[in-house]
Amino acid sequence: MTQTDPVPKIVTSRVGLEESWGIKTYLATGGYTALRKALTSMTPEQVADEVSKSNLLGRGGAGFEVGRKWSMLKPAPVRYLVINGDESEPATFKDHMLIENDPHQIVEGTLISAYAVGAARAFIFVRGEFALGLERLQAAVNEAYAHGAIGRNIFGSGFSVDLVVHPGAGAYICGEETALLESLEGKRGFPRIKPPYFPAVMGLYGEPTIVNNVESMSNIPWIVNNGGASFAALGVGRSTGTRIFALAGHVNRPGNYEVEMAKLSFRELVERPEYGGGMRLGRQVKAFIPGGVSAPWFGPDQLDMALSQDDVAKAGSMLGSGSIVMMDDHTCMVRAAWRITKFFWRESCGQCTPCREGSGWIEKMMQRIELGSGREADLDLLLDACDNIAPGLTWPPQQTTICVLGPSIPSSVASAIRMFRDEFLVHIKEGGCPYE
Amino acid sequence: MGAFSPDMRVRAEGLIALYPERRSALIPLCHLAQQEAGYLTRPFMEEIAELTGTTPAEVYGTASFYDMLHTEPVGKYLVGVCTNIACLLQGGGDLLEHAERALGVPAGGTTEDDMFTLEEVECVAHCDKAPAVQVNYRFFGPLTGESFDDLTAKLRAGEYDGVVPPHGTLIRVQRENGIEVPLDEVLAERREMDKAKAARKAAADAAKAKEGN
Amino acid sequence: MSNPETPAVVHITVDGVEVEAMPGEPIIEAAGRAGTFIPRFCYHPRMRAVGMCRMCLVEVSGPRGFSLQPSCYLPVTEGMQVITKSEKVKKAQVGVLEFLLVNHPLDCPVCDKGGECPLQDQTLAYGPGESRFVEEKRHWEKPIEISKLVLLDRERCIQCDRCVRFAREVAGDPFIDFAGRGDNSEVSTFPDGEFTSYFSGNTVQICPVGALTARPYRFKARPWDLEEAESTCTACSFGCRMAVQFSRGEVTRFLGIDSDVVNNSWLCDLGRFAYESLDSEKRLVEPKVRYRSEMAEVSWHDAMSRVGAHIRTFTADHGAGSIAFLGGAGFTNEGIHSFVKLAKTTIGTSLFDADLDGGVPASVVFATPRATLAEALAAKVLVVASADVREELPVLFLRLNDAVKKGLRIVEVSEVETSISALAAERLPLSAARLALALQSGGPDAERLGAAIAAAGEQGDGAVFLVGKSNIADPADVYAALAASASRRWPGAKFLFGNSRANIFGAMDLGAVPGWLPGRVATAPSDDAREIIARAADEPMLLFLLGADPLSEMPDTALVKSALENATVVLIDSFESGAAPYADVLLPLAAYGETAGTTTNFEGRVTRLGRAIVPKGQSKPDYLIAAEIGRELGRPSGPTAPEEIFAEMARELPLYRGLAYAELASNRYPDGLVVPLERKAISIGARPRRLDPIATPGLVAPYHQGPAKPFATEVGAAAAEPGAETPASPRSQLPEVSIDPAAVSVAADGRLRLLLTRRLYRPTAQLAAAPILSKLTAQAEIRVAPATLEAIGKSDGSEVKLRGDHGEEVAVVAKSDKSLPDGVVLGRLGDGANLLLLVKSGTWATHVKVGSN
Amino acid sequence: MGVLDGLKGFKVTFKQLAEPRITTEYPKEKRPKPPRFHGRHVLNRYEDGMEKCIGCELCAGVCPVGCIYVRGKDNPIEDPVSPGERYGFVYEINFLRCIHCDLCVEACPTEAITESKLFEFSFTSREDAIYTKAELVVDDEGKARRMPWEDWHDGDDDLSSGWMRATSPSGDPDYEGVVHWSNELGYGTRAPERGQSDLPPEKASPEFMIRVVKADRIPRKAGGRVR
Repeated sequence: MTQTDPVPKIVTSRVGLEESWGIKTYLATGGYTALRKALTSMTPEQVADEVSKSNLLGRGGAGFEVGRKWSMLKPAPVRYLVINGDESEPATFKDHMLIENDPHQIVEGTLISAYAVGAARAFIFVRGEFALGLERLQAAVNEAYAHGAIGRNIFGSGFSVDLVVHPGAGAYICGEETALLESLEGKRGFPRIKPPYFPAVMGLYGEPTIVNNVESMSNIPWIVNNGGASFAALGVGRSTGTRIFALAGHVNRPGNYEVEMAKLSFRELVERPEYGGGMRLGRQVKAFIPGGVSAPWFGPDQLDMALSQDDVAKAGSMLGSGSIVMMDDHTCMVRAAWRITKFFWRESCGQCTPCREGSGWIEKMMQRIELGSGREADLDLLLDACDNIAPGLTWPPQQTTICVLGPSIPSSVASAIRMFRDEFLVHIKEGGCPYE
Repeated sequence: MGAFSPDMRVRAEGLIALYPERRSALIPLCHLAQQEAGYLTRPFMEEIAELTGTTPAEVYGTASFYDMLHTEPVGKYLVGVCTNIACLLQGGGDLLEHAERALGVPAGGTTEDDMFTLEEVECVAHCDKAPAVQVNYRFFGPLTGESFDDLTAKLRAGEYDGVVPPHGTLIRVQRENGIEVPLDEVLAERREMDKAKAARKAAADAAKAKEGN
Repeated sequence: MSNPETPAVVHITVDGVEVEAMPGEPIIEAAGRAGTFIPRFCYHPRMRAVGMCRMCLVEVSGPRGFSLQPSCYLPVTEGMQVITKSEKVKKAQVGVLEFLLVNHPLDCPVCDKGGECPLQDQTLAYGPGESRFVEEKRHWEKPIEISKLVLLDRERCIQCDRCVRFAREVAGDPFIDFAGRGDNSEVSTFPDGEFTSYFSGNTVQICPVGALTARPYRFKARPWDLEEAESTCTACSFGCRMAVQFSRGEVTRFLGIDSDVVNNSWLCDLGRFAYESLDSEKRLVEPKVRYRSEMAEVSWHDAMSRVGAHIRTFTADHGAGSIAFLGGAGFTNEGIHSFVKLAKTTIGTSLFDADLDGGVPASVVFATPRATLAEALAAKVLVVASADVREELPVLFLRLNDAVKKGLRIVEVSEVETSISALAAERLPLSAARLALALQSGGPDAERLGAAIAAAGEQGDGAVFLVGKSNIADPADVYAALAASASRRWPGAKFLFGNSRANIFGAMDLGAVPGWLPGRVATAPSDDAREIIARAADEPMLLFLLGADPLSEMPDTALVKSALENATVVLIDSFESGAAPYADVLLPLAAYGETAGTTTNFEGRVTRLGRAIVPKGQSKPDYLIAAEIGRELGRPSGPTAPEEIFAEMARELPLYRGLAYAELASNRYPDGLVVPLERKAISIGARPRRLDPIATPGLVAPYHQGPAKPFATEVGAAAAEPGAETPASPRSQLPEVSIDPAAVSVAADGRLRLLLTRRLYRPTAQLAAAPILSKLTAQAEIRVAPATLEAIGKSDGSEVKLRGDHGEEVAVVAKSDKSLPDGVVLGRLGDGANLLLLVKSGTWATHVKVGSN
Repeated sequence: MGVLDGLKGFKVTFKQLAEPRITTEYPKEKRPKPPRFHGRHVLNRYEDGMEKCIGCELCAGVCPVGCIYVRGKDNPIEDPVSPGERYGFVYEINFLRCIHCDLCVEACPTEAITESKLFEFSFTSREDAIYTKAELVVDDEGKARRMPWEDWHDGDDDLSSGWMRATSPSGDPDYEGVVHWSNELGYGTRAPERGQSDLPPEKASPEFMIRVVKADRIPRKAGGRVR
């Protein structure tokens, strides 16, 4: 299967242009035409229809259809739209790029979505560490305001909405949509307990709220301009359109690449010269993470799998946030898994027991093994502790925790033990890391 | 009495006005306070509590949840070395070790001249330039031991003053317009929209029913 | 509520057994009622479920098959299937417990919770048995003081959020919160701050581990050697149900009982830690008699002869009318009954006043329809015209806070902001006198209140008033007029009264107030406490002070002092109060926990007091002292045991007809009954009633772990006794009280009207005897508008001088308060300055001048 | 019936004449006591003099006859009596009731209470029979204090009945399964008992100097094992 030629650049078309974040460039490249079109010639349902037709899958990690999410919005006088720009999943850097390089596209997508869902106010929650992104996004909002795209009676359509850029303060868990809402309410970022399962029923300030990802929003203007059908024409099956994959790790050209969904395989993405350009130093792939560190790992035998949400899910992992981390054969798998566990331990919010205590315990065990004080029994102990957080260690996971950060903890540890048990045993027997 | 300077107080009140509920402004206000004092001092937390209608204990509890908010003094530059997976694979761990030796403080420590606070940070979404370093939330990478030393030397010399601002994450983030559309006005409009929507739906249903017949 | 669409009951299956559940209740409750205990830590029936500890995970059927769900959070739905005992559930429970113990120190032997610890018990019942954790545990500094009363050991904390939730939701004092993140989370106050809440002790009771411990109880005893007696708190007239726990002759702690109709398991700190004073050195334990100018310890026999001699002398020389009884509001009903009988029949004096404060008088209390607490909380609108509820009836504040969240609408009438102001939908900034005048004569203020009540019903049906003395400087007539005119204006409204002294309503019922005989029977009016004191200053009198201290409780200190100096005083008290130096005879009274009997709370609920230990030293229960005096006077001996006296009361007084002493503590009426027994009580349903709502199996006392007692509905009581008559007077007997316009006059020449209030930790002899609690004693202060302070050139918090109309001067700390209206100075009583000195007996309004020196 | 038949009945008697005499002239002569004999209690201290008792009342709770009365108290920070927050403020044992069942020793989480081998003590007043903390706590040498009415013999206080605690000091997996307990004033650190560790005693608690007090090395006179 090959990509449509030429591959349309839907969200990254302006990346690399001079002052791509300014309104001048944006207007020159067709900016705010979609908003004008939506507000002046379409009803909100028509906009929502187009988005449904496009079958745009949420680009945040869970991959839930944007159109379906909108349709679940409970009718209520006050509705909010919140855009999730709290990108913190390790090795994911696509939203960072979009916020810094094309903030207007996000603003436009947000405004169109606000129109479609009838939001009383829209918030863009930006990860606090993206200081430059915050600057540019706020500047874009100010410019859009001056342009008449935000505020009262936008483009004379009678539709008004305000958009607030909200800075986060550094907590991975705030990427979870209900934790993000709590954080936006000025509280500790504790994910809310389910049910209600969706903020569309009860979200910000207890009102129905739609939470969408920044990249999803960036797709909206194109969909409105070109129609949902032409978006759906790209890609395969449920995986429609293009998508940014963030390639990192041991490749020659790490970076963000917008490719058509499901048309390329992992191998092609890694090896094609316009993308990854092959593994660093010509080494072999030992393992790779297909969709952010929460996802279970894949081995070299799965390199030929297509970049399709459903295919990856069928194989027991996920495309998640679209970040792919390649690890070559000189990588210590125990160390890699330990570092990922350490990340989850540091970022666990501490609300519910299994994640709070389990992450710390697993991290301590992993550290001990990596540093040479492991015991053979620790491997079963690790797996059992993991099992107590995500019963069955299946994917998609079951969980004993409130949110999905819990079952993300075991995925790397369980993958590493499953795939590289002998490497763990070497650490234990030799009393240290063989790669040092 | 207030900890905020008068013009900052104005900015703070402007921030509060952006949200339907006062408490939402708590985190942005903490950023503002750090801009003034470098970290969240107790008078600032007390004033934020007063501004957001919470208690100081709640402000402290909330602020301590977040990595970027410091309730203890930090250096002029917060140097965060990423050691998460993408940077680890490219030698982030070695870079951190180098940084610890070069600055003479362990991760989490502040140099004696209060210039740098070294942190081991989680992924800063700069993975294509791994190993990455953030200084007051501006990103640098890929760095080696030498380029790291070069960076700190230049920071000391003040060569990056324009690029790397002090602690205020929001220092150049300023909303030029307040909220122009009051929420109740928006709501009235949304109700109209919903009414029209319902009418359209009823018409469509009627048409469908007619077709069916 | 009564939506016909909502089914009255839903059916779920728990482990294959069909169970009926109430719609909307969590699985854990439904399963619990059916006898399946699901372990839990963070769940507390009186607070919002958060599902944080994950201990209560069970398998629940859903659209995609069974999955593990928190049973404390998930509400039941029709046809829901729940499995609580599968392998999967067991593994989850073992896993959660193992995780909880990862960072929990195993210092159970040192820990105060050891032996009654839900974590210990549930680990034994559901836990892994063995730890696989070999790493270093998390370390924190061992206990830190988060308030004078509560210590926090963060190492033991399992982050269940109970204390934080309590502080935020129940008490409304969010001075503690989680800080940090992940497994470094800690419960924390603001750095250097304090958890200054009147209710901090409750967090200790609900902590499922030993993270929060109470300073006064710390290491005093272990739960397995505690015995307990059910009792009622007598710190105020709210009458919280509580358990008195004691060990080897020492009362070691009080715990709140989860009583639906009274206190929902909460207690205020003053009530909870009052036991500290029982074992104090400052207790009066020996009878003393004045010989020349010295007090000397004597035997009871000698003391009694002296008392008898005094009574006989005064009767002979000045007539029985020279003998007066003041106080008794802190006594048991049996004690009051015995003393009233002693005074009114044996001695033959009608001078008896239990209400030194001059609160709402009995004539009004008896002539208005009284609401129960449940009625007040379920009312359409509650009008609060009383002193600050949190200071006077603290746990009522918690109940109101809860009720407001469930839809109660409060209209507050108060000229200054109180704790209720934050809860109230509307506040009318009026003084009691102004409102009373407005209600009598009509006017815009009355109309405003009328509009607020109109929502309830034209006749005020569905409205409840809480009327209490909001200004100590006011005469009682103001409040009598206020309640009476409100009752006339809204005949359908019901009333509660904020007289806060412990058993003041029992005292009223038993005729310990002027103009009334036992059983709410009216008689000829006689002098009240104020008039008795005024008389005592001029003529020879014999004063019996029944656990009362007129010096700290009555205004016009100068007059009180001269009265005490002039009169012959017999003081009956447990502690050496301010009146002790004036006493000629001092009789030691058994303290709380040392006496059995009954007490009556502000809604008229008669409950049992538990006797835990023997009276300290030579002290004796109130009813025995009355009996001894009676015997000294040659009266034939009557009943001397509380159950006998109560039986006599039930026999003689229609008000108590149908009550049996034993039944009041039975499973059927564990929280007593409201007298008279004609009122339809509210059926709450079959909620299990437990001492500790966590209801962990394996707690020490069988009381804890026994089968849940089904909650008694009080409807049965009324049916059982159809013959009970209503002794209360009809509304036509409401007194006509006129208010002098001086009560609302504005003073000229810069004088400000003085408004005096009390606080929870008011300085009393008992508080002074409590070593830790006494550190919290309130300091006297005044609050004035900022302009007033500026005018005299003083800063916030500096000392100013108050000058009364009669030349009295008091130096006191002044604070500036923006919320205060003009022309008012708010005085808050406390240690350090005697503001009562400024009030003159019989004046309608007290004015003072604020000066710098 | 033969002549000697009459003597048959004396067979046992004659046999007994040849056997050594086992009756001793108590109290002039005393037999050694078994190593785990339960006698009068002592309250132990750590080597630095701190009391081991933390006032947890577990001994009182487990006592089947209710002869122990303990009250805990907050440890004064400036002059702590025992390590930690809590210490035994009151400790009394009523030896008129005690049945020397040793359950208190088993219950004690800190090895504070153990039993010496003294059983020959008699009192003439109830006051003497109720031992207070001052009488129970060991002296600076780690030896039991001797009351005038007690008849002590050599070895009576050498070996107290000890309860052995096995845990792995937190943090180090190397110690898992290794017996590790605190030093005891006067006794040093005792080696693990059989079955408590798979390792030889010197390896089992490698960090501490061990004064191995093995029961069979103690002279018979002082209560060592007979065989």
